[in-house]
Amino acid sequence: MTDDVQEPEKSLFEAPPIAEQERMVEAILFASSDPVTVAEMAARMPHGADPAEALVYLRRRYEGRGVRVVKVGDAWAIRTAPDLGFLMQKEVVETRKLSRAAIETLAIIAYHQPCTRAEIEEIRGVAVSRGTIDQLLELEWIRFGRRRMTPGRPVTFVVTQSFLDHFGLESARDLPGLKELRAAGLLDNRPMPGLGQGDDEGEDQSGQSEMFED
Amino acid sequence: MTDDVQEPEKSLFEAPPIAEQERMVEAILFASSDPVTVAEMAARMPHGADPAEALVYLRRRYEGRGVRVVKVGDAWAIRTAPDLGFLMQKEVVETRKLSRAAIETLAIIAYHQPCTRAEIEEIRGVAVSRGTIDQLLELEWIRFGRRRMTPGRPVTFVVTQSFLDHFGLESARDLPGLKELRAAGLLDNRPMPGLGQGDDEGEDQSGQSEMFED
Amino acid sequence: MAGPSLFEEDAQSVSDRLQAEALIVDVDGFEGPLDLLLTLSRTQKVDLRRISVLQLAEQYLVFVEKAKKLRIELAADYLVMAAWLAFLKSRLLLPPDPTEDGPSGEELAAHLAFQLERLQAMRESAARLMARDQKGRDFFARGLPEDVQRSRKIHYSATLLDLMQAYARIRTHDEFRPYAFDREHVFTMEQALDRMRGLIGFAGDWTDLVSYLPDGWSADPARRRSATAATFAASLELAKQGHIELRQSDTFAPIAIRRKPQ
Repeated sequence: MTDDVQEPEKSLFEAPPIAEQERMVEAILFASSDPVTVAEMAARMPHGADPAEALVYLRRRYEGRGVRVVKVGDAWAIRTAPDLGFLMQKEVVETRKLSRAAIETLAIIAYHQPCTRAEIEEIRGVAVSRGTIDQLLELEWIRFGRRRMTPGRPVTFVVTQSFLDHFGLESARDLPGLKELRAAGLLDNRPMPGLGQGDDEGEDQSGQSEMFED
Repeated sequence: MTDDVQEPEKSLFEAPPIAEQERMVEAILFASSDPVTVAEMAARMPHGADPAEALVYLRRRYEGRGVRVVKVGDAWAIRTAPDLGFLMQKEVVETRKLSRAAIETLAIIAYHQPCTRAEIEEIRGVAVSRGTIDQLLELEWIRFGRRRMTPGRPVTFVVTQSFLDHFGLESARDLPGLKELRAAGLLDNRPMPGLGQGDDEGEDQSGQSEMFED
Repeated sequence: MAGPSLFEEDAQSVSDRLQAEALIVDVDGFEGPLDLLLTLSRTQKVDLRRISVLQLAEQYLVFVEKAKKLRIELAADYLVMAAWLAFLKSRLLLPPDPTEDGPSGEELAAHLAFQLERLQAMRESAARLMARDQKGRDFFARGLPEDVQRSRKIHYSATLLDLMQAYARIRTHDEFRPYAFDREHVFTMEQALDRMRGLIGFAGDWTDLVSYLPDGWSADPARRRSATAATFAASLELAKQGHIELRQSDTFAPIAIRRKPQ
């Protein structure tokens, strides 16, 4: 309601030309160090603007340039071209401090999400220390997902937009080798024969398809 | 200096093509947290590179775009185009209830318009603050009416079309009268804070006892 | 599954045995029994899919035996794994017992092979992930982000009901205006007392009370009532204090007062 008062009436019906919208998206993405969703852009742009369309043009415009327009989950960001990394003053890379356990746990969550702690332990064959999970949560590379609808309703972990941003992934579906792993059945939750873990199975599969297949 | 180690030998003698240098300058300006001088760029870029020349091209490339290459002192930075500054503002709309003083003042103006400030004060029994009137003027719910032809020629206030629109009235005459308010239960004899309850009779008696008690 | 390599441990090369010893010394370096099994499986130098689980079980049990001899304390989960592998080994070696329920040795072995393959796959995936271009190392975000200024716009809400209630409140307020506010038309007893104290000195004779009413209070009925009541009350007060006498010849007859003789 209040927007109507502020916005000139015509903008409700006449969006700015697409070239102008492209400039706006460009300005918004340049101004932010974090990825910005299309919805957020739309909220800041005049009524009737179509940032998704403008993004198509903008992305093409920056192909081969020193910076690129990249998709991060359902958001967009501008990042420097990876071949120019040598020009930059490097940040202290957090991954140095990551233990082998943390890196493996991260990979297991990324490839199996949503993933419970018990499943991580099952895959690694060893208990997951609290500190490992905490470290990944702190880096904001993982977050809590929905609880599993199995006895005890365990929490699950999923990877975040920051994770995708950090590793330059458009989505979790683009994880390296994901398709091959799935084809080889290595992402199946296969219970130990003779153990009554059958209930988990259906749940797991639905969980995976939910994450990866839409 | 450290670049020598990182860069392949040939770059010592052969500078990269100017288009490549332009990409480098673009990436450097994008990723730096402070404006960068030409000397700093040259130090980071391969030997023989000419960031000043690359800047000329880059600057031209960004002409009319959503961001611009600007000079800050003797250094360079990428900044939002000035006409798009509005995109960097996010409006947070907060809904608040109108204060009691404001709503009462507004009600008096609506029922008694045109109405002077002195009249409002007489009806409310308390002074009307300047802020209250200003707020109602700003909301465009009241405006100045004709001056009253009495000594001092006080200004009057009347309600506006916005007021009528907001409250869904065709005219101020559509406001329900006292009888209707009473019928709607809005004029119930609710106790006033600090006053004895009850009807007029009780009121009189308290007045009388006051007369006789000392 | 029962491979010919069952009793080949003695046939291992010296370097293999040294390697096995090193494994034991490094037991703290393993991330659990599955990790150890994965490492041991490498000595078979075959694809994990073709691994001999029986041989692997043997290698693991030998490892645990050696650790015991060297008095190296193994964590409980290594011993649990050893017990399970011993069980698996017996299942793989003995002909299946038709009376016994549960999974066959082959099924269990296949599952262990799956676990190893899966762990290996995750390790490789982790390595590929970490080998990707990373933000802050290979590519960079905007170094000088412009903050989005949050401007607060306050939207005041008021409904017609609010408006009507407010007006009703003011009007109700009027009706309940305390009586005491109407000082203009009220003659108080204090005022009457003050007035009569001044006049009483002259009232040697009986005088009608009405003649003590102040000027300007007789015409308006309301004012007259107030002044009369106040003056009457004041005269009662003065009589009580012994300054005056009162008399009334009959009900509703005029009341007369005079100064009390000393």
